[in-house]
Amino acid sequence: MTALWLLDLCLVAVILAVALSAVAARDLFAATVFFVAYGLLIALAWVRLDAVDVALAEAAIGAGLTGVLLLGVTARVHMEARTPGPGRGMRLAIGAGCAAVSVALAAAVLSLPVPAPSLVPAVEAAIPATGLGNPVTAVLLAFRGYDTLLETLVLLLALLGVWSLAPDRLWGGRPGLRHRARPEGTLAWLGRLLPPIGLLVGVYVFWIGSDQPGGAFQAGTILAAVWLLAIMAGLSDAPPVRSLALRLVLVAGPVVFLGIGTAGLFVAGAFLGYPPAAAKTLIVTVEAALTLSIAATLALLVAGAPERAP
Amino acid sequence: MTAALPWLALGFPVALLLACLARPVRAHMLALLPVAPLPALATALSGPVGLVEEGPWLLLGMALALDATGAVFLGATALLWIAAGAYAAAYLRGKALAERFAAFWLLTLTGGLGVFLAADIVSFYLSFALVSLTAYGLVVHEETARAHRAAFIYILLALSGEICLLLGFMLLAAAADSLLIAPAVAALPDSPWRDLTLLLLVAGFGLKAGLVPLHVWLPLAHPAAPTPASAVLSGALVKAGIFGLLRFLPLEAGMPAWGEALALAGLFTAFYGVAIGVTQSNPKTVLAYSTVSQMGLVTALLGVALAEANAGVGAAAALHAAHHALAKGALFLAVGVVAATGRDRLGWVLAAAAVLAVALGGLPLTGGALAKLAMKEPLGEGYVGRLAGLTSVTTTVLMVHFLRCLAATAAEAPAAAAPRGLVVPWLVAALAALLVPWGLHLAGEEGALAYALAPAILWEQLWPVLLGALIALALARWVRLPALPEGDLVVLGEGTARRVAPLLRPPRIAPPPLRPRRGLTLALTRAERVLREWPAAGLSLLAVMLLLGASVALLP
Amino acid sequence: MRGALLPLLVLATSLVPAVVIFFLSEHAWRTRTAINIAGAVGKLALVAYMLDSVAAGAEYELRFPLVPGLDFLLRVDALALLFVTLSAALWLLTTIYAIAYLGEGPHQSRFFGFFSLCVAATTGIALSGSLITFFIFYELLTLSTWPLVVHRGDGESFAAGRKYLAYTLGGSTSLLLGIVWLEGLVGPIEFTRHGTLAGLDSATLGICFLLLVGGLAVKAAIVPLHAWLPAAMVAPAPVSALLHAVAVVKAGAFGILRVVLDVFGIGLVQAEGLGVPLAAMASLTILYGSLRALAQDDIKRRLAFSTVSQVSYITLGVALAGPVAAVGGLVHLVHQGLMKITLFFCAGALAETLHIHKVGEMDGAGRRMPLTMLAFSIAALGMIGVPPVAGFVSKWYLGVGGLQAGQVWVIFVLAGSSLLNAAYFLPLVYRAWFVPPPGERAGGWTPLLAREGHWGLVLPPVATAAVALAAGLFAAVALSPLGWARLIVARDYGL
Amino acid sequence: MPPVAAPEAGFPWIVLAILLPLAGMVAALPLGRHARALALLLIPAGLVVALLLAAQVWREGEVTYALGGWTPPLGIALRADGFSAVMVVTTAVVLLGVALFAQSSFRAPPGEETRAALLFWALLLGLWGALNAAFLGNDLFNLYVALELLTLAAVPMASLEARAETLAAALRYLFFALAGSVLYLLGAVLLYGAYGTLDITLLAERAGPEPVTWAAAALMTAGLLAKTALFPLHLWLPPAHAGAPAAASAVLSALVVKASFFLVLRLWFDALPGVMTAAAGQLLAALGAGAILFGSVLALHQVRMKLLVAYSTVAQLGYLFLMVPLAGGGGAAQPWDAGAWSGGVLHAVSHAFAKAAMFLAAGLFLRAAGHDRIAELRGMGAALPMVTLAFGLAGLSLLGLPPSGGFIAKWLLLTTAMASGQWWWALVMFAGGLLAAGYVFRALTPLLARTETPVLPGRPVPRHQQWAVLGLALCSVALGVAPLMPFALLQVGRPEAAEEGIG
Amino acid sequence: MTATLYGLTGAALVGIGLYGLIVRRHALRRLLAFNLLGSGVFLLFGAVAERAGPGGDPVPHAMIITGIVVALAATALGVALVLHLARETGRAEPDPPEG
Repeated sequence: MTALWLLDLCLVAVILAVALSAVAARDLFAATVFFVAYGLLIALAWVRLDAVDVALAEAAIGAGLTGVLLLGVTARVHMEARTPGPGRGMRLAIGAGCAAVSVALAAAVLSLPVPAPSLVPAVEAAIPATGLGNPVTAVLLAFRGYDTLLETLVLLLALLGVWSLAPDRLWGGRPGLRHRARPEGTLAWLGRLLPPIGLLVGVYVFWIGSDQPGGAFQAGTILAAVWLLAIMAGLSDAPPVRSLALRLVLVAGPVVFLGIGTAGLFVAGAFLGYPPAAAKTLIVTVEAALTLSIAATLALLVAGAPERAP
Repeated sequence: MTAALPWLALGFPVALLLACLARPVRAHMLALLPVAPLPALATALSGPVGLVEEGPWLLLGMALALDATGAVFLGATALLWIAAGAYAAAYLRGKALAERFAAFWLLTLTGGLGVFLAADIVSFYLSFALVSLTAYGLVVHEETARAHRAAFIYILLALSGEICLLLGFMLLAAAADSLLIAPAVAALPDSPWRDLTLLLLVAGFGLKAGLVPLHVWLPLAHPAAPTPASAVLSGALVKAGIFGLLRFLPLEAGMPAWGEALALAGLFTAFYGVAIGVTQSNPKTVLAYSTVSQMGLVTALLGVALAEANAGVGAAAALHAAHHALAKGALFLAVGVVAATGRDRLGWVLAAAAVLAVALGGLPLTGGALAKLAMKEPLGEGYVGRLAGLTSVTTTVLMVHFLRCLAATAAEAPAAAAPRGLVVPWLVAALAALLVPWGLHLAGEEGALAYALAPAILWEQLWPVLLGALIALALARWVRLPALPEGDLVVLGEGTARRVAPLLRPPRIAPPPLRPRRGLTLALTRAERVLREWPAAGLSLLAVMLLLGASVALLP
Repeated sequence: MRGALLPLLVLATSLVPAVVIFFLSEHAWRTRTAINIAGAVGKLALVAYMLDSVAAGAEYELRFPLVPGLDFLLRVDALALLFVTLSAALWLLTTIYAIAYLGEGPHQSRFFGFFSLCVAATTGIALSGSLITFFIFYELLTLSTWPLVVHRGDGESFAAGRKYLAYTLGGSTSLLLGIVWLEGLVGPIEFTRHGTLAGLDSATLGICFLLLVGGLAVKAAIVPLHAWLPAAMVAPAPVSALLHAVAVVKAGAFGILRVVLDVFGIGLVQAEGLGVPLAAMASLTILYGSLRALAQDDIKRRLAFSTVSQVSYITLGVALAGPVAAVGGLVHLVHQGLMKITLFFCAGALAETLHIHKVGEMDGAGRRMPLTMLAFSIAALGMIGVPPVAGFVSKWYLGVGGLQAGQVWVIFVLAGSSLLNAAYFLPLVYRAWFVPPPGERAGGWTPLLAREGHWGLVLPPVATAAVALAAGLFAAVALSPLGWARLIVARDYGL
Repeated sequence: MPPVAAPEAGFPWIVLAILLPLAGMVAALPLGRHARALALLLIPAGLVVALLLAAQVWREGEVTYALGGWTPPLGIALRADGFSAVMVVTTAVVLLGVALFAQSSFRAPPGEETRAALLFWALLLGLWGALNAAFLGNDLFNLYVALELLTLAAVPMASLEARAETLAAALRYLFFALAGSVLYLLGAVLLYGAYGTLDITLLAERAGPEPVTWAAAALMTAGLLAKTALFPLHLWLPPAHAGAPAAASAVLSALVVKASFFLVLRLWFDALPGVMTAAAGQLLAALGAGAILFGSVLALHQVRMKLLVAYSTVAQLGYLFLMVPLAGGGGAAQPWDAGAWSGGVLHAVSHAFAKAAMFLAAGLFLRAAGHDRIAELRGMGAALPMVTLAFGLAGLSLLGLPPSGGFIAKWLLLTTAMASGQWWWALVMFAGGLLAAGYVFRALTPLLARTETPVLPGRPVPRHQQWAVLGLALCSVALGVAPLMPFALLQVGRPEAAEEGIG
Repeated sequence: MTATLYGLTGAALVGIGLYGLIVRRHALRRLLAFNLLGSGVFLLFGAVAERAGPGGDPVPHAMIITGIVVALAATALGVALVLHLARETGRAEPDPPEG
């Protein structure tokens, strides 16, 4: 207990220190590195909070993809802001304000009621109807499936937003710069080695997701990372944006989700409802489609707007 | 039939005027002038008709009436209008803007007649205003600088008079709650605004009648107008003022203080007019001052009547008015005749004029004498009466002066003869001036003729005339009178106005220079620049958040 | 049903043409004219029909709720009809005039569209049965007039337009504040229910009265809120006619009438002593406007300041809070309209035909355009208060009414104003008739119609002048403006 | 608790209202160059669905729908009361106008797919779905997702032209919106921690005044205010709205900011009615007052028409927040609540129409003249009379002058301000109206100016665009003529005590 | 206990993230700070979930995953915008240069 408590305390201290460093670092690159480190530390914290699903997601998305995204871009922009930041007085005032917010939040946290209200019993009561073993997946795809549906659409919209920055003449082209890694370089090597492993891991994470920690998002992220790696290694090229196949992959998840959800209207009497008998099958189907789409979407999000003619 | 006559009298000139909208009629417009007053004359001759209320839908409910006094005024002025109209037709034939003159003539005529017929306040005011304002067109007609000046002074005073009257009438009507003249005047002594009403009315009418110091327009306007217009201005128009006083002063109730004051003002005017008149050289101007003087006399008469509550004064005033209208009108016409007559034929013209002129002073056997006779009793034996008697002397002085001035204006060409169109109307008017008073006098009580012809009376009338003539000759011989400007006091007024006018003009204020950005705007624009700063916006966000938290948590 | 339909129909006779005209092509001259005239004639016919029955005591009402507590209410009572009749008749003439005046100018559809809209708003103002309905149309009027004021589209017009808006919207704000305040206290205010305000304390009543009348006073051009009016005279002559005679200033004055007579009621106004200050303001305006007019050299500016002065007679009449004075105020609503529109018509005709804009250029105008100047002279004399033109009747009732209300000073205001009116109008008349035109030293009396402009510029002023004359001459007739005003006051006072 | 709820009565129009646009967005991507046709097909259909939903609410009262049959607190419910129905219909109508307007500007050449043509329609559909999701959601976390959906659709729209200044504006917009969403989420988290649910209906029963709720309310409100661009958090709005293409500006200014406003009201009146205090209401109103005065004065001094219109949005948003204390936010129910509520909502609706029309009109002027510098638009009124008329009519509504929806709205707010004794807000509204007059007429003045030579549009302006603008402006005016229906509809789902009206 | 600790950490992270978001000029630094802020919120949510007992409440966990994905989507858009802004202006600052 005490050891764990001390461990928690240390973890928290490090997290805060790294977070502060990420904000305070002089240099954008350093800040980004701090941030990636921070993401990994936070993933640890999630494990400590009994949220392995979240830990996976955080590691894959929060630290991994976000880190790649930020690191990738640091090379292409000026590192430093050219205009000076706010003056000392202003910074002080802002700091005080932020501190006040934190303090107020802390007070609120401390005043949370005991015993804490929870939906655990409700989830336990309802989960049999879904046939799933992982309550998080049940929440994501059944109880709050609507959230997840909107979330996939958020991803899709973000992708559209990224694409919207393409120059008109390059519309339909391939995103990002062409990566040419030396065929015998480390990256190429990794690029050849990792994808099969990643693919396996991804499918595994997806497959166990219905009963164990894991699921569509985590799996999708891993698959996206694999693809990105392959692209970076020059093993494959990013597909052109106008490709119909790509677009069909991108919308497959939402389409299947929407389709099954709409079918629920007639079969289960409610939109996004599942008939208990077929619940698990349907959910896995949805998840599969989602995994595919999420992987493609995330990868393309990282790849950026079309920059090369098709 | 008789009830319709007053309407006809007023409607006929208006109808003629409207007919002039048609081009063929307009071509003969001047010829209409002597015709237009004929129904009025007929109305006067058919005698008093009492109240005629046949126009309830006109104005605020129009009513006409004709009493004995009114009939005399109406008849005499109608005669004058006819004569002057005929004269004007000849005088203006072929001249520029004759049609305009005729139009104004007809309007003035309508108003001039309406005054004597109106039985309700509004109609009276309408008539009075009509006569006052349209006479402007007659005065200004020549469009010379002098005419413009005279007309300006005229309209200025006429309008002031109108305003006074309007206010007076409003006060009268508001106090009496009746628009008919008779009940309204009867209620005047009990009005809460009695003195104010009287002041306004006397000022308004006095102005028209030429009461000093409101007389200044007369000596300017009469000479400036074309001769026939001068005749009706002096003969008919000023009578409207007198008639107004007669109608609107509460003679039955009597008001001693007001009466005294009025009488004094009248007497002063009577002498003042003469005093200024003898300094003038234009015969028309002299005549105008004579009119001022004569109207002063009648005003004095009314003043006495008011003081003594003598409602019967109407007949005497009417007689005087009838005579004066015709005689003065004829004299003005004579000026035109003389101007067209050469030395050769001047004699008889001057003789006729002399008779008319001295008649004003009360030459026995003339209408003037009869008028004086009629006024003698109402004027009474007091100082007013005695002073009024003296006016015979002064009037004669003035009239002799007039004749001298007149003689000097004869035409250059010795053989020039006035056209018949001028001479005949003049003679008609002159004749009427002699005969009408006799007719009126004789229509009065029994023994009037004998009384008028009594030697004592005749002497009493003659000596002032002789005295006056002697004085006039003496003055002409030995005294060199200063030449006062026409309109005497008006010169002072004009001088003052010239000096004051620039002060009244509002000063030009330069618009304030536009400031590019005002204080608040500037401040807000600056604030916006600050708020647009990212850190400032972030700080605002924090502040809003904390404030909201505080307001939810800490405040009710 | 028919009763409810009539007010709507009256409104529609100008609203529908307005909307249709907006969408007409610039070149559809005939259609536009036909629609305009048809609307105006139709409105007159409806009004004539209603005159008779309203005189007999009928009232028409149309009501539908906008939101709870906010009814849209149109009602035809005698006072409404007075104003509607005036605007309907003058609309017809102004339309004829405007068609002739604008000729081939640009933006005609826009112009006539807003023109009709303006009249529709005025009709609505007249027919409003409640304060809020009144406000709706009052604002519609403000807005539909603005494009007309700036019609010429030059800098001066826009400056005038800006001023116009600044003033009128300020006024509206005050008005709305007053309405909101009062209705917040007593609920919706309709013009028929007297005595709803009886329970309020003096201070509230005073402030609300100030807000309402202050707001309305802007349009009624009461000093010191009048400055927009002289500025707005840059607009084309038909617009000036509309502003000064038919719609805008009238709307303000009419609003004051409604507020005094039907919202507060004469009794309350008297009891709270609200009338005398208002009368004093009106009197100040009357004199101030006249004085300013005297100093103007531009004819239209002079006329504009004259309006400032004259419209306040209406206010003065109701402010005196006596039956006779109220008749005077009411009847002046019509009389001033007739006379002032004549003057503006004539001024416009002079400017169009002879290019006369300044007083000094008027010399001999009467000889060149006798009919126009005859109309002008009649109207000017009427303004001065010379009988038998209508203006006299108004002044008479105001004076006598003031006296009967115990306010003797009123007659001196009237006297001063009349003198000043004469001082600034007569020089125009004088120059027109008695000074030879430049270059025509020995000019004769030219034949009638010889050099008049387009008949469309001559007929309207002659007609309005004739009506103004007739309104005075036949004032005692039951259906004359005076007769109608008496009827209104008799009903209002329960006499 | 049964895991699966009984089927709802009535057809789920509420689901369809969200589903239709979102499905359209998904379909737009593979459809490519046919996205425009799809959108033009879906938007009228969506309007019909919105109207049917409104009719359902009107007939049956509040509509709730448990998605997937999972009832709250475990599941997510949709809820449509009168307010949301009105907003959904408004959204559909505005979008219809915008779509008609944009159908020629965002049109790919035949047989080809272009960036703007595809993305505009896809984003528009996504934005529409997000709006409906925000208006119909009843779960605070779900609303967070809906808000993010909205943000991610709106930001690319604002930068669709991808010029430097629009990129910067979009980025600022993105940051501010994201910060707002996160703060909102933080509040929701606290509420979940305290009450174990995020369902608005359940929260209303459970939440009471205590520290957690206070913090949550402050965080969520502040976050939403940042997204609504209420003064002084408006920095992102003018450049973002003014820089977008006309059709996008119209949607952003008319609708997007209304969504977060809508959620503020949901939060204060529906989720946490017992938590809000009178002081907080006054604070919100004070910020609104600041927005009115500040935004109006700044609008008055803009040189470019689109910026003027954008600052006008800043100002007009202020009115919406004046309704909070007037409609009884933070106090016991009062008889005038209904009036203020209706007034505020009506203002939101009529502003939506008016502002859409104004932005579209400004866009047409920009297109015709090649720039939108107000002073140099002289004579444009003659060239584009219908657009000028539309601009004027929309301005009418902004001024709050009759006859317009803006007037009725202002009237209701004013009367309630007076009736509730909060006259100071009335004064602010009056001042705002006058200032609005100032900027509206400042924009109109050069348009109506007469030029020596007639001005011809630099590029022809299609007739249908002009009609679309005029149609939207007329909607805003028409609300002033017949607002009774929305008024009654608005009361569906409101407390009974407020039904009395303002008498 | 653990839950509270991480909850407080979340609160602190929120403060740090907010500060970075407001004070930093560089767009990427702001994006970074935004992610810190977001993860602080998620951490707080996780703490709330943990308070429900051992294993935690799965509903918040699901929501957090959703939140993380949404944050990534937003970050991706932000990065793309920054990139293009930098390409257009050579600067990665969204604020007007003169401030």
